[in-house]
Amino acid sequence: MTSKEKIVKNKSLQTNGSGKIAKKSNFSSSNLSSLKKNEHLNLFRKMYLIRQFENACGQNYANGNIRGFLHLYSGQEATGVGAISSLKDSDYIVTHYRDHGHALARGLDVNRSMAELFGKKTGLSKGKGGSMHLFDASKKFMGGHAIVGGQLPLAAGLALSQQYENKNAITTCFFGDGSTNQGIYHETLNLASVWNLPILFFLENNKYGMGSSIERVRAGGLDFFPAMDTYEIPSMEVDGMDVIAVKEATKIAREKIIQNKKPFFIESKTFRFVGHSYADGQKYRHQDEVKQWEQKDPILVYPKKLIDMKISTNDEINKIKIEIDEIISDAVRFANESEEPNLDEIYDDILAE
Amino acid sequence: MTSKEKIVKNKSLQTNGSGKIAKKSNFSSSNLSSLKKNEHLNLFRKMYLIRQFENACGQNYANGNIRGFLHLYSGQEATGVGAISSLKDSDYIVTHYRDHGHALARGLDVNRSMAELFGKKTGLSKGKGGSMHLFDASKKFMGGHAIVGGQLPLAAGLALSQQYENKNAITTCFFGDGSTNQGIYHETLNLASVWNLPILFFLENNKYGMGSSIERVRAGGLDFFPAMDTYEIPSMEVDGMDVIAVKEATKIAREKIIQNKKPFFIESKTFRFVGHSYADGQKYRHQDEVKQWEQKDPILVYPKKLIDMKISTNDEINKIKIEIDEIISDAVRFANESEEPNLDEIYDDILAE
Amino acid sequence: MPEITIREALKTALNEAMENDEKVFIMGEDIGEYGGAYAVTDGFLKKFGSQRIKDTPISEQAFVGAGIGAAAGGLRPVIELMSISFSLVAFDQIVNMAGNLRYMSGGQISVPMVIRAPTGAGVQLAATHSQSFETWLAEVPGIKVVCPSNSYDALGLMRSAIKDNNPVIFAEPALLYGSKSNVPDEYFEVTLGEANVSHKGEDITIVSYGYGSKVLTDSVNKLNEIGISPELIDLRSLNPIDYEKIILSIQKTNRLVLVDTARKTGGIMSEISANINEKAGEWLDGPIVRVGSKDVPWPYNKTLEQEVLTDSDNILDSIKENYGI
Amino acid sequence: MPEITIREALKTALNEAMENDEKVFIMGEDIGEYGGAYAVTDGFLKKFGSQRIKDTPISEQAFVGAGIGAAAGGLRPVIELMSISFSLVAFDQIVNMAGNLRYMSGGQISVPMVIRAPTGAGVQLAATHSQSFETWLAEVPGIKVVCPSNSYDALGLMRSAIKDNNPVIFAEPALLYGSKSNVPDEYFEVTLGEANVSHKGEDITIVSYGYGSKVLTDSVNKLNEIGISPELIDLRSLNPIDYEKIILSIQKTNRLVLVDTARKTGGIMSEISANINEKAGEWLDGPIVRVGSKDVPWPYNKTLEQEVLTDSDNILDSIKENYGI
Ligand SMILES: Cc1ncc(C[n+]2csc(CCOP(=O)(O)OP(=O)(O)O)c2C)c(N)n1
Ligand SMILES: Cc1ncc(C[n+]2csc(CCOP(=O)(O)OP(=O)(O)O)c2C)c(N)n1
Ligand SMILES: [Mg+2]
Ligand SMILES: [Mg+2]
Repeated sequence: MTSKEKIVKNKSLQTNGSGKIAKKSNFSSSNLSSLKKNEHLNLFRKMYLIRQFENACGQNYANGNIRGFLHLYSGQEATGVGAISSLKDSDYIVTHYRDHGHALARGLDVNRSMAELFGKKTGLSKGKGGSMHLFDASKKFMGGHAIVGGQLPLAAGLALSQQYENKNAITTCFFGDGSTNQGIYHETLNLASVWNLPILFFLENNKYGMGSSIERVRAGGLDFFPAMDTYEIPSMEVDGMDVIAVKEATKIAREKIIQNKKPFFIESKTFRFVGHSYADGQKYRHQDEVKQWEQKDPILVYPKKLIDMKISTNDEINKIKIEIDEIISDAVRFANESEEPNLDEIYDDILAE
Repeated sequence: MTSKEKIVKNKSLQTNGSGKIAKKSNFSSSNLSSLKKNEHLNLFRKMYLIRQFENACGQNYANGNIRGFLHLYSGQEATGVGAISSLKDSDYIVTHYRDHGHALARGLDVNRSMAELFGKKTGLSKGKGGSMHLFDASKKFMGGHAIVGGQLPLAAGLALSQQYENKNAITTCFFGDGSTNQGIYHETLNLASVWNLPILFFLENNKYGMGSSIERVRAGGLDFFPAMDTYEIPSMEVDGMDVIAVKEATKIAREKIIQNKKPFFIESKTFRFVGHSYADGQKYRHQDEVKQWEQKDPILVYPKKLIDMKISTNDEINKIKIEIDEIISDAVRFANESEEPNLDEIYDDILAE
Repeated sequence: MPEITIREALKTALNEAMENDEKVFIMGEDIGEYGGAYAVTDGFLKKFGSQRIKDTPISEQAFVGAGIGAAAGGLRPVIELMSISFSLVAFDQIVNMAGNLRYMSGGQISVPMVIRAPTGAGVQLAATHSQSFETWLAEVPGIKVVCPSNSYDALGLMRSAIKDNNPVIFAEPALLYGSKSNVPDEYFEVTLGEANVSHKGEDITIVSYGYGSKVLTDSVNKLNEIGISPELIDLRSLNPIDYEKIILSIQKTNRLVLVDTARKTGGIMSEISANINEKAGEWLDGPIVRVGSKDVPWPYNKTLEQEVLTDSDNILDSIKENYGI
Repeated sequence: MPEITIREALKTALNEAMENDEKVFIMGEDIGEYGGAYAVTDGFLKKFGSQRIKDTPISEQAFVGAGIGAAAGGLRPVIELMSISFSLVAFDQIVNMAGNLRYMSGGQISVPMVIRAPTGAGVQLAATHSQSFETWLAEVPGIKVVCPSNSYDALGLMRSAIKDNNPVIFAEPALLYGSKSNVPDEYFEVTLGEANVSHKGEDITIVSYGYGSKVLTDSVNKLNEIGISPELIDLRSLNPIDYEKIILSIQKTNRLVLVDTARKTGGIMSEISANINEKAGEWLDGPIVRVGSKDVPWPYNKTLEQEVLTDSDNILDSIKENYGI
């Protein structure tokens, strides 16, 4: 296929209903009716699970049970949960250090996730990885990576293995706006496009890379998806605070990837309500901005909508909350009570047989 | 300045006469009249100097006087000569390993350039750099760099020093199409744009990075300049086989950089008539393609035009050729007769005082 | 000046250089509005403005390379990396460009540039964030590398590093930013390449640097208790290495222990061991003993990490074992 | 099989692996249509097709990283870098990702990947293209590193490297691609981590690898002439290092010379020197002598480059000087 043809195909995407730039109204929680009640409640359950998990992390960081760097996902739940709910078990997921949300959305064991943060033997990575390195290969969840942008070619390689073996599956790679300033981002986009890899590039644009607003460190404005034309990768923008919108966008993206046998790019506009890491004093931004985004808090907005639209009830929502709170306190207890790794484990897991 | 404003300024460039995408007809050797005869002859002199220098290099590589990697510039002379003729002495120039053309166009000593390739003490870099590392800091010619893409941030830093000290000068960085696949290219474009550096990114698109046609290794088609929108860097395309066109485009670019205090990007469509390096068998391309481009050989086309348009005469052209041939054989003799460096020079030039 | 932290010492040196030399500027990720990941440049943006305190995108290749270019153009950039572990993404620029530029140009170009970066393990950042790549960079001929263990050295070395006309890697032990020690009021510099005999002794020479020197200080008492009087040498500079001071000391003690909190294998101490054996092996009454962190990636778990990290017990045990004490 | 070049040996191993295991594929710059910068994969594209012989853009970070991902996904990539000097632009992926992935995931992920790259100086490519970064990579706990000096080892090591379930750096001495030696017809492998006593002798143990081993072979006669019978050990593997074979040999010869054609400072030989001194110093009758290339960037000029590069005279002089012969 020549590159001209490729461009044409991209263009056609704009007109064939799915939209190159998805209008937010296309996928929004106003069309809640597309899902069954049970699905709705599951989405809420996951988002609330993540929020409470993060709250528990914060507490346990403050009291010293969790150490190292701790990057909370609070505020971005609709993105991770919406996206991952549209992926299949056969799909790989790769993400960066802000990984708790993706891990839980994927259904990684809550106890073992918390235990990993506590550095325990029962942790997903046996206590060796910590918060930034959650892995569960059995669920095709391939980390948790702490070097900004470093996870991108890993994901491309996983997608390559799927393509090579004709698997009917894709790899989704989550990354932040800040990582687009790493050269490896561009190298990977180009490689994935030239090789037509089945990969979904999933940008969580939360407007800040640590203390740096994208307005200060990026040429090209506040939107990233338009630049995908350069790489002949079809792209979409989505309201990352709207779990249904993200879910639907991801569903379409996945279909396109499988059908057109080429990468896709989603930019989710979202926001972290908390500091970059636990230590961050957030001097670089006004609390007003945070407050404004908190209006869109999916943990509040989504259940309210479900109740307003009579899809669910206050009681049902509360029941879920109680369940989850239980799960989280169990996880903290599990992590607390789990054994420390043995000292000689430092020599394990370096080389494979 | 917000990024919105930046975009607007770029856009305005499209309409203010200079053209974001320069029509080739705007700058072409059909408007030869813009230059004095003397200027024309100097352009030819430089191009012919480079061609004959390269021919001599080829011979001396074959007979073992020159070793290591030898990358000839033959075919691209109109680009290097045209561009550098529009730069000022106060401007920095940075380039890659295919650097003989730029060095000679800048007026680096022919004898010392050849001596460097011979590895002699009298060489520009005392024989330590060789073909890929020509330097003359006194002429602000800052190399000759052999890691693909590695020279780009060096150039950005030189431009930063000019900006920092309010010099009324720019840095021009030459690079090849292949280097655009290095992440550092994208990092540098973004940095230069965000910091409004006075840098001219000068792409010599000769369609191949070693044996790889850009069609095979690059997403986004055959043109690179359109992607500059992404970086809010105004850009132009120019016929790189037309020395006048390149000269004029560069002149405008330089003015824009000084005036608008921001980077500029020129893509010159050109071609190397020879292999990537001396050893290259060129299995990856048809000789037809080479033949076609040879029709545009500036060493033939340009003087013919000068003669046709009665700007110069056959005799004048031939006189220049004889002069240059003399200069080249002198240079080879100089290089041949120059001393080898002393063995203890290996310990010099590692650290500054 | 009374006791100050290493953070304050660095800040003092940077502030001074910024005030005294207009060619000095600082760049790095989040050094301005955020105030620096380890708060070394906190307040600088306000004082010196955004032309001289340059927040960069997360583009280590580009801004390290731009630092090299700015230095080649006559400025004196001080670059902050958030971690020396991130130097890897810019390794080509540091090693190939900064390290070779002068040589390749036959001495035409100088690169007066400082790259500052926190280094080392101990704060549970796991495998990718706890490394000590200054030991690799110290092997590059065209680059100088220093690493302070106390506030005096931090201040004195930084003053010299900024004035030096070469690329200098300034590795700052992440565990020591808050560590306090005395610094005189009078101006002083610490010459790059000069080690410091930080504690006089008779029986055994122990060499270290950075966080290792700190661990050593804690070992002195323990060694005294078992009747050993150690002489401590703080390298301060990993390239060049002050072999003279080491040899002078072992001519007295006839025993040499090399301590590193970076991994044992491949560290700078292997180089010193090999060299001393060649140059001055005849002065030694026993084997040169290296003590270093264990040869594994850094684990997150605290107990495991501490098990990997060199501590004063490791040093003591090694000395006992090797010298039969 | 008769005498074949190292190039042919590598080609044989790669061809075999491609034929026998569908999970093996090769990628790199200009390995397909161009046939490989050193022609190792010449003809492969035609035979195996573009799905398994993947020409890459000049994006070392991305395609090395993609190799890691493909390996994590169950394939067995063989990646060619045009020069080990270019590994620097992908150093983060190699060191931090390939080296730490298994550990950080608590053993969940394997990375069965080979990175092949020409290494070393001697062909006048100057400072940035003549380096030997395998010596750094050999210090990373999660990565194996090998380097053959002859066709037998090239073939046997490559067979093992491709079958190994870990990242293996396969450093190929650029000067030796055309060097010929005998290879048996029967199938064999060379186990990663096993050194080879390539020449039996009595008086002195000389350890080297890669191009250094080649230089050593030339030294044997010269040493014999002055009445010294050297035992030569070819490391073949830089990580892990076969200390057992070295110690066994010095128990006989009581003398150890370590030869590297990479720079002397910071090379793998410093590590071996330090280790042998610690582990087996009591067997030695004299200092361990390192002979390595001079500690300067690589110059272009041939005479200068040869002056920097270790040769058999350097080895002889060092032995004479240190052992008073
Ligand atoms: C190569 C590299 N440089 C710097 C860092 C330090 N760092 C960690 S996260 C981060 C910000 C990344 O921001 P973004 O990609 O937007 O993700 P977010 O944290 O917003 O989710 C930085 C600078 C790093 N880990 N790796
Ligand atoms: C990082 C790196 N990778 C690979 C190479 C090997 N190499 C040297 S030149 C070249 C092709 C570059 O092509 P291009 O940028 O188009 O420049 P041209 O040779 O066409 O002038 C390659 C792959 C290198 N020098 N550095
Ligand atoms: Mg962000
Ligand atoms: Mg090209």
